[in-house]
Amino acid sequence: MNFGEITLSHYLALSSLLFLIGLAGVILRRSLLIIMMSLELLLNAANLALVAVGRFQGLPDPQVAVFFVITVAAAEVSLGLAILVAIFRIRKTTAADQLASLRF
Amino acid sequence: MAGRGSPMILSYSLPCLLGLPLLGVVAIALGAPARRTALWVSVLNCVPAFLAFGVVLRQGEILFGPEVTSIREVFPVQFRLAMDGLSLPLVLLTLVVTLSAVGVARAEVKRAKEYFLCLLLIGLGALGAFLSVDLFYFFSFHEVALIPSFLLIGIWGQGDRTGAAWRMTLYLMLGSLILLLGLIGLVWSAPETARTLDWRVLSETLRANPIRAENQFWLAGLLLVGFGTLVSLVPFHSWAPGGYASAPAPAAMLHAGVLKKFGLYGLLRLALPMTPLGWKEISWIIGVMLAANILYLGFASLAQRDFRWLLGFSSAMHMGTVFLGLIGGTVLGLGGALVLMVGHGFSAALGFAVAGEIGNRTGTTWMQDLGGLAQRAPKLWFYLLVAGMASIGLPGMANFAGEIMIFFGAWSAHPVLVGIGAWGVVLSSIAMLRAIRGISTGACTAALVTHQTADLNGVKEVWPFALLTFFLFAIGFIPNLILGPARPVLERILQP
Amino acid sequence: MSGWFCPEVLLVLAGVALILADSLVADGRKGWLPKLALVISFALLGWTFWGAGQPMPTSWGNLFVTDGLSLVFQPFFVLCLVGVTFMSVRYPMGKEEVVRAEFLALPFFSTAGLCLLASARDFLAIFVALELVAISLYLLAAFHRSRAASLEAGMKLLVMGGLSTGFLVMGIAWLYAATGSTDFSKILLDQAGRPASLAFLLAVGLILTGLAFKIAAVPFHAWAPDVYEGAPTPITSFLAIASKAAGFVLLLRVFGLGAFALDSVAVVFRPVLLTLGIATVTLGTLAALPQRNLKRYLAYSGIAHAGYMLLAFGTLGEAGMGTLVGYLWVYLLSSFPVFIFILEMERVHGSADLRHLDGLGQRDPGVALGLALCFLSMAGLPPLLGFSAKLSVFTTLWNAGEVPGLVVGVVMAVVGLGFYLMPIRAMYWEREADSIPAQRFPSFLVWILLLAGFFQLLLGLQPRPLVRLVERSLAPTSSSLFPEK
Amino acid sequence: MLAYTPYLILLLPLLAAVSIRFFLHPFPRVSVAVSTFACLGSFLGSLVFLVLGSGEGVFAVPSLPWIEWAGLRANFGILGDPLARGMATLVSGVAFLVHLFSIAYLEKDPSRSRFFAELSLFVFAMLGIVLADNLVSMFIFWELVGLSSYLLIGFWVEKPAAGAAANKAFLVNRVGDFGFILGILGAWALLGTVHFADFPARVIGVVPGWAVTAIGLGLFCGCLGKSAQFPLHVWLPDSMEGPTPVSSLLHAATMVVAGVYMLIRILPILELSQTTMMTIAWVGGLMTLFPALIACQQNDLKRILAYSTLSEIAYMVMAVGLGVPGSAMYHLTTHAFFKCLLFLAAGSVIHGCHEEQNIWKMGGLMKRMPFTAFVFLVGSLALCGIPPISGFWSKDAIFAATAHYPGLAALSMVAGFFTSFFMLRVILVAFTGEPKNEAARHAHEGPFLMIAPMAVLALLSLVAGLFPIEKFLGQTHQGGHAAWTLWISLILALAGFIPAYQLYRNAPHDPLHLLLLQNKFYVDEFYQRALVRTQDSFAKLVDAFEGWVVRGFLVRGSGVVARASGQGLRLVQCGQVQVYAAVFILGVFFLIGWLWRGGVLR
Repeated sequence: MNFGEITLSHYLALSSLLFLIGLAGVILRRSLLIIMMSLELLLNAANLALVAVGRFQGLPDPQVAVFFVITVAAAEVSLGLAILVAIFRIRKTTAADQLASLRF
Repeated sequence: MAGRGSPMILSYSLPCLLGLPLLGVVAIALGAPARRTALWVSVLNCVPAFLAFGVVLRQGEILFGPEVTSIREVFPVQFRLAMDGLSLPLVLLTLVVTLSAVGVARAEVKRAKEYFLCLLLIGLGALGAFLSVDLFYFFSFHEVALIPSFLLIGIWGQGDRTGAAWRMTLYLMLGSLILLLGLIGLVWSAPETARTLDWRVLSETLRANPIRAENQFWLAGLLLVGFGTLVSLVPFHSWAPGGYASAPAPAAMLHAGVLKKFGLYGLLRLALPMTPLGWKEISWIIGVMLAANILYLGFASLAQRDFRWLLGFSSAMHMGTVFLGLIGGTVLGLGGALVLMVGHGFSAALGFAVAGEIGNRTGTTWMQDLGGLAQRAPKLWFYLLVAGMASIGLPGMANFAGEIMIFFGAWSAHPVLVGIGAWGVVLSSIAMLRAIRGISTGACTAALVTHQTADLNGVKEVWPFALLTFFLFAIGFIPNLILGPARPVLERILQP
Repeated sequence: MSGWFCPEVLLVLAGVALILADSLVADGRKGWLPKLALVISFALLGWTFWGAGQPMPTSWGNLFVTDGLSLVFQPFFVLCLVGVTFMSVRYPMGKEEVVRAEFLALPFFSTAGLCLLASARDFLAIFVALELVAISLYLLAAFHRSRAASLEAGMKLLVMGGLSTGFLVMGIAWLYAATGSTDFSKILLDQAGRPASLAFLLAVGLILTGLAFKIAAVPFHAWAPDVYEGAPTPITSFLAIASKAAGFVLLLRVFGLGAFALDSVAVVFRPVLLTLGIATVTLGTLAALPQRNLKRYLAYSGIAHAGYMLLAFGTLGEAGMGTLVGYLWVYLLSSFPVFIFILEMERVHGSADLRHLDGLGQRDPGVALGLALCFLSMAGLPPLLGFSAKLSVFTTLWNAGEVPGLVVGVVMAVVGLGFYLMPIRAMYWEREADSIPAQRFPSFLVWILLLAGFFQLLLGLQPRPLVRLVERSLAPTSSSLFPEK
Repeated sequence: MLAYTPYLILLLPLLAAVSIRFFLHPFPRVSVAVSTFACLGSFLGSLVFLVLGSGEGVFAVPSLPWIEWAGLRANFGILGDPLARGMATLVSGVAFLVHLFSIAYLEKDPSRSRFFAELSLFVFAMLGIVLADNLVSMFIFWELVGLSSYLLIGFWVEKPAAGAAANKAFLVNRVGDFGFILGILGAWALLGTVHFADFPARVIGVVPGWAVTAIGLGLFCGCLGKSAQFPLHVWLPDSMEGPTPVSSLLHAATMVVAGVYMLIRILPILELSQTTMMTIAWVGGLMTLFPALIACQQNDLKRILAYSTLSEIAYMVMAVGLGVPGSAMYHLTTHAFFKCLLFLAAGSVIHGCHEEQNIWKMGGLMKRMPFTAFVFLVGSLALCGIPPISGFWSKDAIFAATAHYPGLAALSMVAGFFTSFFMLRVILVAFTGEPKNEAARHAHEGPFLMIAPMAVLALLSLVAGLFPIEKFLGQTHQGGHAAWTLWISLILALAGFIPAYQLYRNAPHDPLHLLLLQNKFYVDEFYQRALVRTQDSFAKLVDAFEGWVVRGFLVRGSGVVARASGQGLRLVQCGQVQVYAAVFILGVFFLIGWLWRGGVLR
């Protein structure tokens, strides 16, 4: 078990994997809640990449950037939940495919 | 140095030419009595026109507006107007046709306000296009007429007006955009230090250092397609007959009579002098196209049963002959083309005016439903004869003078095409004579019998027709009215 | 942004002030709040126009720069803010009246974000500013809580926005990986002269995605029509104009002037941008043909406009950038009045359906005329303002020798005229509509629209002021029609 | 200024026409007077012109500018050579007589002021052709003559047949002019001028012989149309639908011979190619016989005369072809007199019998209209070429020229035989025997104004031959008399009377039934089927193509395609946010793929 083997590219690959999972979630899951979680996953994948890059290149900035991202993500999701609640009040559902009154 | 030494004050007659119709438009929009205002504006507009004509006849051209300032100027659009021997006849044509179109239009038409507003706008656009020196305005003014004609056909038209309006508008838009590309190309093929939108300067520049031959080919092609669409050159013609057929008479008069000439004017102004080699290179293509214009449209016009459609086809067909003059490569041919342009303007306008009157009185222009015009409405019949005879190139009227000059001018270069052109005269006479016979002889249309005033009623209805007729004959007998001032310009066009 | 009195700071302060005022004043007497907001926004507009600071290379720790571009676009955004504030005052919110203060204040924050974007020179700054804009827009889009459509719009905007944010951040991460910095000048220094690494290209691509979402370029456009239709009209206009413009300004900064102004990038991305442009123009124009809802219709027309701007910018020359800047102003001037009209139409007819235009030409000639002029200007019909924009797009493409772009542009301009004529036809051709509304349009609408139409005509006949603006924005580069090569 | 006076000859009728059309037409009597006096004026004018000019060869008149541009000099000028002067006198004189006749003939017609306006227009145009000094202005008046003929044939607008005939006449002439104008262009290219005065001119450079021939034939096409020679002869018989004075002036005396006049004008060009001359001669030769045959089986008085006109003109054409323009002009003059006389007489017959034109419904007119019968007889004898009446001399001059061309001689002389045959037929059937219907029974002579012109013309026809008219025409008829042609032609002409007398004396109806002749050799039917129908069906085809393929499929089709694709793209907008996301992500992957390619290619 040797950490030296694990290089930046491993981390980037992992984050890409997470990112893909997030994308899949966004497309495939029916509940808006899960979709929002997947969105978070996207951001976290990016965070992972940032941290890894910062760590391996010895830069402080990326680590800082992560905090920005986390904050934004928090704001975003809280807003999303608020809207979701409002929607649930009217529609009595959180299914994404029910949310299609605006089209064509 | 506005106006080349002509008194400054005179050079202001050009903006007046545009300002008066604009004033009229505003006045009508603000609720002035539509027809009377339009009429007065069109009449008054002759005053600055004649001032300008005077200057042109005396010293060859009249200018308004600043000379091109520094050529490196950013986006150097300059509001400059000029009139020379070439634009003079077309301005005259525009004024006269606008006047008579307004005269033919009825005051009691529905939504008279918008109606006359659109008419004035079309006239204004044409005038501006013929007067502008700056390519930007040259192009823009022509487009001004686009929407008014869309509305005129759409609101006051007859038959398949919706389809016709859409077809015509979009078709013309496409043509203009292709033309626009051609213009961009022209401007950009000038050496960078001498780049300008002023076609007078530009043509001299391109004379001094010509465009590379292969570029000339493409540019001439673009200009041909662009202008050709506006002139309804086959195969870019299909908007014309239907559009004219369904347009209300005054609109058809203005469109077929005046606007169509813009394309030819542009070719004379830009394509011939700026891309001479390219023009020569594509002249065989033009030859094919104009032959198609004459024969194809000629035969199509034989099969028409609605007089309006017939007029539409024949007016599109005669453009072929004009193009013959343009590719003849002689000053004679160009002069003929100019005379025919003007003559056709008057005759087409007269034809559509007559058709409009017939439609008003009988409610139809289908030839087998019509008849007996000569008995019941001799005056109208007379003008029908004049229009018909003019359009089939009867001597004494302008069209003939133009055609004969074109034939002589193009004979040495394209004898076969001249033959086709001469045969086109026969074709159009077959169609037109049939129409005249069908309309004027035989049993009387019921509507004509019942209609209380079957014939044109007094001077107040006759004068627009008389006006057009007068100019047809005047130019037919004294073509030098046009050719005299135009000669130096046309000669300059062909100089290398 | 320069100093403490730069528009951004003032905007944020104004927003905060509004919210405080709202919370301090008793519910009964809030009638003057909207007026206050309006006054403030006008004051800011004046400030950005005349009092605006001088260009300065860097400020706030190299995060921002104040140059021609930002000085030209701060007024742009604040102008949008004025419009939006004005519209939100008139927007019929129903029972949410009480919380109107946020509805007034949030645009201020959003505008602050836009102004920051206009002058950002570091991707972190961009990210933060972008989110500042985006999040307040999510909220505003969903603001009309009693209307399901508004909520749906907000949700769709949020999901798609989140998605694009994800890509943007991922791009920034890869940028770090590739260059080790997010500062424009550092990136330039780092990448200058050497071939772009695959990671770098990937980063650029991902960041481009984020921006393409903002400008609603195909295929990242799908959210636009729905959100435009659902969101409250003032917000629709803000989305359609301000945030789209912000996206383009970023594009200009990043690809034109800043970080990615590299040949190695241009080689790869010129065709990408042009392809995006072609796709966007085509889809925007064609899909607009069958639309019957005016807001949706404008969404597609906005997509088409974005396509033209992309085509011009895609040539990645100075001409392209100049054209882009000019086009954005034209777009603002020609489409904002229409949005104002839509708002009033919703007030009078209760919906933005195209058929409410029937017979407007006789009912309300002034309004119809101004509207017609705006539409024709959007169609790029001379001598109106829009023509100059289209003209310089075509000129740019011609000089860049982009034949496919040129052909598509011309053809779609023709089809475009077709669909811009539809409302005109409705206003003038069609018979008087069966249901003549009890309410009439307020008189100021006539003046606004006539003024707008008059502007289309005036600037169309002499576009030089606009050209000066372009010059200032790209100084020292020259304008669009005759750039030095 | 004085030098311009000859233009008065030209302008008086024009002024009359214009003033009537625009001002005087509400007052018929005034219009009639104006028109008649205008014609008289130009007649006197041309007399003066004739006498003054007779001194020097060519009477120089300055020309009015029309087009003088870049190598083309086409102005209105007057070529005052003896030929023109004589012809002008002839035309205006005959025209004046016909004016007088028509005053009486159209007394009751409400729209007779229009008639006289058109008549004056014709006189103007015809004099223009005669006096023109170059081909282009001749062509102009040529067309104007066509127009006035069109208007006059169609004068009775309520008669459909008239309209049809008018159209036919105009169109056939148009076809002829198609060749004519090309010929003019060719001549211009060939000689560098269109002025008759310069015509004995050298050919510019070397041109292939066929070109010269082609030009000659092209010009000849004009003659074919205007003078109604084969194959363009079909319009003349139909043109009899017009009022009889018109037939006598336009379609007998003056207009139809304009073709011959033109040929004489351009003789120098024609003579450049022997082929052309021979073609002309043979066309003429055949055309002498062909209509003469047809005339033998026609029953309409005016049509019979029309066919005889065709054949007489053919004699002149043949003469020109044989290079004896003098004889042609000679015959033209005499023919003008006696054929105009015949038509006026026919007119008075028709007038007397209440618009009855079928000779089989007349009969016995000798007693009721003795004067008319007498002048008709005179005219007929002149037509048949019986000495010592004018026709004999002029025809004889032409026969003499055929001496060296037995074929032509045979044709023309046999034609003479048939001419005598059908003329006697007419006289026997129409004037002798019993009246065959009420109209004929109550026939009566016309008023003085109808008698007088006939008297004058009869006198001229009688004596014209005794004066050497060709002197006035400035031509001397070449080729001395060959005795045998004289005798043979005379014998044949006389022989023609015998069978006619045998067959038609007191014949109640026509004993002969030759369908081929009754149907004029089916030429009209052929044209109708072969040309008109094919042309119309082709036109319909073209129109259908235009309507369905071009306007329908291409133009409207593109619109439909745009709308349909719009609808299609719309369906992507299904409202499902996740679909949007999917599109978004696909887009990204596409982009990345592209970058990958770009990256790798780099």
